[in-house]
Amino acid sequence: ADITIGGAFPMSGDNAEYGQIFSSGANMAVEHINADKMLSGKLSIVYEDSQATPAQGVVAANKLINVNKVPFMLSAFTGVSKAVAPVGARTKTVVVNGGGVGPDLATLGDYFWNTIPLANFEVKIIVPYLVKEKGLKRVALIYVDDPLGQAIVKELGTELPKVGGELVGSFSIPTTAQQFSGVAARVRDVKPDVVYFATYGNQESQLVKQLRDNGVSQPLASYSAVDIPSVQKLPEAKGIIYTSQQIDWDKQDARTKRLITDYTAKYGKKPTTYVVNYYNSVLTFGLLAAALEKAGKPVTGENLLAQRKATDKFEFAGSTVSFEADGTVKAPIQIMEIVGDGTGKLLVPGK
Amino acid sequence: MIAYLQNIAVLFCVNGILALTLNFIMGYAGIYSLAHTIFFGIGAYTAAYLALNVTDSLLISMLVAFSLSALVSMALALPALRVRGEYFVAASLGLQVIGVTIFAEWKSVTGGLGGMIGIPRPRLFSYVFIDDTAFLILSVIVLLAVLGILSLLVRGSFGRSLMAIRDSESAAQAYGKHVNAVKTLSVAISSGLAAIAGVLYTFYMSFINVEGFTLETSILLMAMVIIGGTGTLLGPVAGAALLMTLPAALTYLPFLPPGELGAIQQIVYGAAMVVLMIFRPGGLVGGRSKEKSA
Amino acid sequence: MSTAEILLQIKGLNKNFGGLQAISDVTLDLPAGVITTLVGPNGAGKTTLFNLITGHLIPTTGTVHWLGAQINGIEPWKIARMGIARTFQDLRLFNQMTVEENIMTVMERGSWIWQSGQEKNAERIERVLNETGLIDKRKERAVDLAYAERKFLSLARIMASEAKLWLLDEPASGLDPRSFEKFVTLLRQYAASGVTICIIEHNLDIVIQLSDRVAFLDQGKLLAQGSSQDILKDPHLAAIYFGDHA
Amino acid sequence: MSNVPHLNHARKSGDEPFLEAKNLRVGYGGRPVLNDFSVRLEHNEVLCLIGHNGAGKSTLLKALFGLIPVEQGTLALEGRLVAKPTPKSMNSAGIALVPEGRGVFPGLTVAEIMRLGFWANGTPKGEQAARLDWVMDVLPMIKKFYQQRAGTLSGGQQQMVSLGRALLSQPRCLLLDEPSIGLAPKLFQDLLGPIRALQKERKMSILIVEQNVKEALKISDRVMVMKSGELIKEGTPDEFADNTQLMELY
Amino acid sequence: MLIVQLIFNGLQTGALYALIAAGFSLIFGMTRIFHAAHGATFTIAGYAFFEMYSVAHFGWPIAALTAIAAAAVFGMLLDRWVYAIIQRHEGSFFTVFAASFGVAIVVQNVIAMAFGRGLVTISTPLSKSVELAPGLFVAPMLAIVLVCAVICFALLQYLLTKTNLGIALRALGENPVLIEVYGLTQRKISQFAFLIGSILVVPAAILTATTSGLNPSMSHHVMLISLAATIVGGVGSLRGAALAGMLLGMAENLCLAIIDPQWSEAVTFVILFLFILFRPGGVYGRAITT
Ligand SMILES: Nc1ncnc2c1ncn2[C@@H]1O[C@H](COP(=O)(O)OP(=O)(O)OP(=O)(O)O)[C@@H](O)[C@H]1O
Ligand SMILES: Nc1ncnc2c1ncn2[C@@H]1O[C@H](COP(=O)(O)OP(=O)(O)OP(=O)(O)O)[C@@H](O)[C@H]1O
Ligand SMILES: [Mg+2]
Ligand SMILES: [Mg+2]
Repeated sequence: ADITIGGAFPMSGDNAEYGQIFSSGANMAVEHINADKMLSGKLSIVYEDSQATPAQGVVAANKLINVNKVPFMLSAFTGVSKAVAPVGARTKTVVVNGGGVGPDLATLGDYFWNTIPLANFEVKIIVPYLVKEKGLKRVALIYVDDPLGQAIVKELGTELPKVGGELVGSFSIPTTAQQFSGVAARVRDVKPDVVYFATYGNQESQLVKQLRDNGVSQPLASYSAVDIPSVQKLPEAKGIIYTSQQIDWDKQDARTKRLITDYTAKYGKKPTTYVVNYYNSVLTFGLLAAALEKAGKPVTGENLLAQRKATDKFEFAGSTVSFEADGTVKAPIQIMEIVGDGTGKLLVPGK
Repeated sequence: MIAYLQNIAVLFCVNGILALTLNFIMGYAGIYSLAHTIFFGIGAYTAAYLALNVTDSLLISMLVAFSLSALVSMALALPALRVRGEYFVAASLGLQVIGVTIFAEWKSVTGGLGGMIGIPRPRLFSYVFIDDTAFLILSVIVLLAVLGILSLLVRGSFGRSLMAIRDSESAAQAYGKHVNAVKTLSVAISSGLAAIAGVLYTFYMSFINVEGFTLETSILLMAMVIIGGTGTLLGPVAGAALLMTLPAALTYLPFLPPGELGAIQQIVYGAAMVVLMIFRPGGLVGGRSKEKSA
Repeated sequence: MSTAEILLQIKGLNKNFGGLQAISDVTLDLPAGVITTLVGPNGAGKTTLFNLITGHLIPTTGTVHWLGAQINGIEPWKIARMGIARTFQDLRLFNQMTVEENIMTVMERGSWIWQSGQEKNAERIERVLNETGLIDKRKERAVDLAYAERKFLSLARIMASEAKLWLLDEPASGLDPRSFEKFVTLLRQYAASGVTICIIEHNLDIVIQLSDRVAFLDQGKLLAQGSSQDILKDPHLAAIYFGDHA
Repeated sequence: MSNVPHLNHARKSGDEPFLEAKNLRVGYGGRPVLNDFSVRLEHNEVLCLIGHNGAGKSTLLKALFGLIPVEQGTLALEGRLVAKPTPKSMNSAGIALVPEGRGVFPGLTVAEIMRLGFWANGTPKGEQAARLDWVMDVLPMIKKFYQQRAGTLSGGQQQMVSLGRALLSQPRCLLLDEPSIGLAPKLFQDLLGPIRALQKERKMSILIVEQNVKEALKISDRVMVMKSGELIKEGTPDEFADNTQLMELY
Repeated sequence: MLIVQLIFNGLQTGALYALIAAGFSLIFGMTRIFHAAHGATFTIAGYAFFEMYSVAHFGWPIAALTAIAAAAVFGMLLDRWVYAIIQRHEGSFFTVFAASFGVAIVVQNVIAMAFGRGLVTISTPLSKSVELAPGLFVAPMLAIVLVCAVICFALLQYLLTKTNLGIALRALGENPVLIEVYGLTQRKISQFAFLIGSILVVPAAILTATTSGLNPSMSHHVMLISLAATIVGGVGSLRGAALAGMLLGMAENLCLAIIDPQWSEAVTFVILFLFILFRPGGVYGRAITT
């Protein structure tokens, strides 16, 4: 029978750029699943606009679950995911996140899965690199004042001392801020060796540009959210060191190759990690649902969860992964540098 | 589908209460507040905090929320006693922004942007409103109660005093109306009842965060009242119904590209506001506005 | 006349607006049952004097006594409840309310949902509407009334208010002769029934036909008071105010 | 009922009246105030319009000046039809309106108000000084408070400024709407004198609406009485001198 | 040094805010239209400049002219086809507000669909700070912003006090009906208010595009600042709006010395709130009596 799954992404507002990227990956997976006739019926996906806000996210999730009766839905953003997770848990609907990286996302219950490694891993990887390899001991942090940002503050606070680094200042900014010259002044004031920033969306480019414009000449570092075109292409962003999930683009399996060729043909650019994550999220569903159909069980959230727990390895595009008990995947994290051509330069491959 | 309609219906009750209470000060007292969601928020946070830390009793939540909100509403009454028109709008705007900042930053109580998760359904004596239908019935009852209270107030001498003050404060004073008391009381009632809507919202959503209480919501509420018809009893409810069903209805148009759905929804929504204001400036239910002449 | 009880007593009243002395050292009594008109050139301070009496303005110095008790500094609504009511030069009707509601609301002391004496009020409304000829317009909004009707509504409000002292600010300006006639009749009738009236008016017919006593105000000072004949004949006042009318 | 025969004024044949309105219908929001109303203002005459409150006097003036749209009827200036009167076109045709209430902007100085008047009339720069002098001759008081903000002037002074502004264009026709409201009697007399003198000198046509009949009649050539949007009587000032007779009309 | 740096930052933000507020203040003061779509004019001008300059490479004068044209056309069309129609009805103040807000929503989303939701910035060495003194970084843009603000306000002051149009605009703010009695056309003057007010937003939009960048949803912030500055300065007073813009910009930056950035917007509005409570007429406004 035909099956519908859902996605609650920001389709309007400041973070709509992410929504477009996320859905391009998910759509590609739906196309491939249908082309391969992996399922007995046609798979389709409906999106609801979460506007990247928790409140809208809940409304969107309610609609997907209650009206479209989806057994499985995609989510993104730490705040949104935290708000949506209880809805999923209550209605026994699987919610999969491939974009938000707040460490809290590991603790949202059985029905909440992550196909993206969470930020605590990213921080754990980049901190030793900055302090030991680069000798950048004094770290200043600029973070957006939401669950993700708060998690990063906590994570940096514990990781830095371990390797002899120091958090010399942390500056929170509201999600709506546009003017950062004052923050830049305060950052300069604490004389850091490196500035780590944890924001997302439009704010990233704005922040980077204004830091550079306002005399912050120290190296910048960040996490995987900078892996979007608007930042990668920003002249001021050149040289930013960041972590991201490692995707083995050269993996010689058909699935990875097919994703790269088809995606490049359709969108005129190579897929990013986000694309791959959401591709894989939908793929997870395809694999699980196919297995359920074969076993003659209905495709419900409950069965999907049981089936996932029974599967120990997933052949994803770009990697082979397994889910941990808390519903997260462990994937290798690499350290990259923005060079300005739209893709990053690999500094340290993930392990 | 039923579940979805129920969902919309509950949210409609919440917005209906908010629009009604806003109209009470806007339409009858001439106090055009852009800070109404702050009181909604106070109610919501109060209920959430109580439910998570103290009690899930519906009555206690409502009582505390009402009192707290009425108390805080003095911050709104203060400028309302001193200035009118666009000055008051600006003052309430200020209050709204300040309020939201406090909601976002007082993390120990409000949970900041992350919000408050896992709020249980409320209990009335020994009955717990687990069932969505039961909750809907509760919401409708509260909506009707608020409507009843407000219509009683508006139709009686309190309403006349309010309107007199709205039309001419000095004349009302000259005929023995205690302007400050009446205004303050009306703001307190309106804010307190808005907090009741907040209680319902919290218990229904089981999640709240600051984004539910931003300026956009306040403006949306004001739009509901204006579009429905200020100074009419049922206008705000009609306005709430229209503005709530419009975006929901749009998602059913199959030819809209999903990637731009959000934007298109917003565009249609904005355009509808403009068109309504052009063709029905008195509001859907408004009878009291007419062509102005030279 | 001199034996009449003094309702309102103004002593040494001053009011400054910044540098402008709008009222300067005015001392004036309003005895019960006497119709006083307040005349004077534009900007003389007549309206300001009313505002000082009703508490809409606070005097710089000086006192106002009502039935022996000092009332300056008290809030307007309290003064109103003591029995002083006024009209405004620019009417200030409750524009979006109906004629009936306008009258009803001034009769209600408190603002409670429950009001005592509703039947008595209803009768009174009926009477006032009849007297002012607004009975057919009772359901119309005040803004929708014609000019004269608005004037009468402002009078109806004060008629319904049960006040002992009426302060009328240019109540008859712009009225046509017939409305004017009706107006004067009404005022006479109410004055006869025991209401004390103080009127600001530029229309000399009012001064001549209605008033027992005239007080002349110029540049904030009380220049003269007395019977209308005396005042009208005063050559100095004629030169600055009445022209060759008298 | 409006076709009351007009007074037979001695006038040369072909000498069209300055302003003639025929069968006007004017109203607010669908409710007609004037219905089938005709009025004629000759060259060089002062026509006094009286009538009870709400008779439609102000409405007539506004309609004649193009401030409110005429729903039906025709308007002719010296025999020529005006298709769609607007304040702008009437102003350039030499008509000026002194409105009910205070016709000044409280925040502007008298000088600025005059300048605005010049701008509206399109008076060339070179002529402005002469015109201003002329107005000052007629209303010498204005000079005293020329640089003052109009809002700080007394009611009478504001009325003078309003009149002065109207005179700036050296109009051939003045429409005055209740200039006496709120004015001290003396002030009003002071104002009427110069108006009459000026009218005589410049052979202006004046249509004045007044409640203060006694004063207004002193300067009028012809009187019209309105009731509920209709003309009920017309005559010379003498015929109306007796107040009792007037009372009957209302 | 931090304080000095923040003062300089405040100067730049303040001047930009003053420029942003000027147009709104003019329109609001003169026509009493609560032009909530003023922020939309801002984004339209900004994007017009960006498209012409950075995408179509036309050179800044032509790009600026395009921005001016776009802003002017938008403002005047709005006045003509939305506000003028609604204003025919009594009690239209808040009706206009609601409609204007609707327009702002439409514009924001149309721009997002047409030009994307990401941030667009115009890269110019002018926004690059140089170290004037140890720890004090100032960009040439500061000078440009200040000069722009001074020129704009001087021109505006001249316009309002020395020209016929300016006097008519002020008259419009006081009594729109009387304008007609004088033989002028109210609608025409109102159109000029929108023309000038909309054009006034262009320098701020261009300068913002080069300093902090543009995105479709920034119109909101623009509106809030305009309103706050207009009220704090006193409705109808451009001098007041300029001063208030400066004050708000300064406050926003200086408060960073002691508190976290997420409080700075609240600081702005605390100032606004206090002003309304204790000096409702604004810095330069006449005291209003209620
Ligand atoms: N609230 C106020 N603030 C400043 N000045 C005021 C105020 N109220 C009145 N004035 C000034 O005080 C003076 C007296 O004004 P008032 O209104 O009492 O005059 P009036 O005698 O009633 O004149 P009119 O006959 O024109 O109504 C005037 O110069 C007026 O401008
Ligand atoms: N702006 C308006 N809107 C609606 N009705 C109006 C308006 N102005 C006047 N009217 C109505 O039109 C009628 C005539 O009014 P108008 O002002 O012409 O009377 P008037 O003869 O000038 O009276 P007055 O002596 O009071 O000035 C009245 O019934 C009045 O209520
Ligand atoms: Mg007065
Ligand atoms: Mg009139």
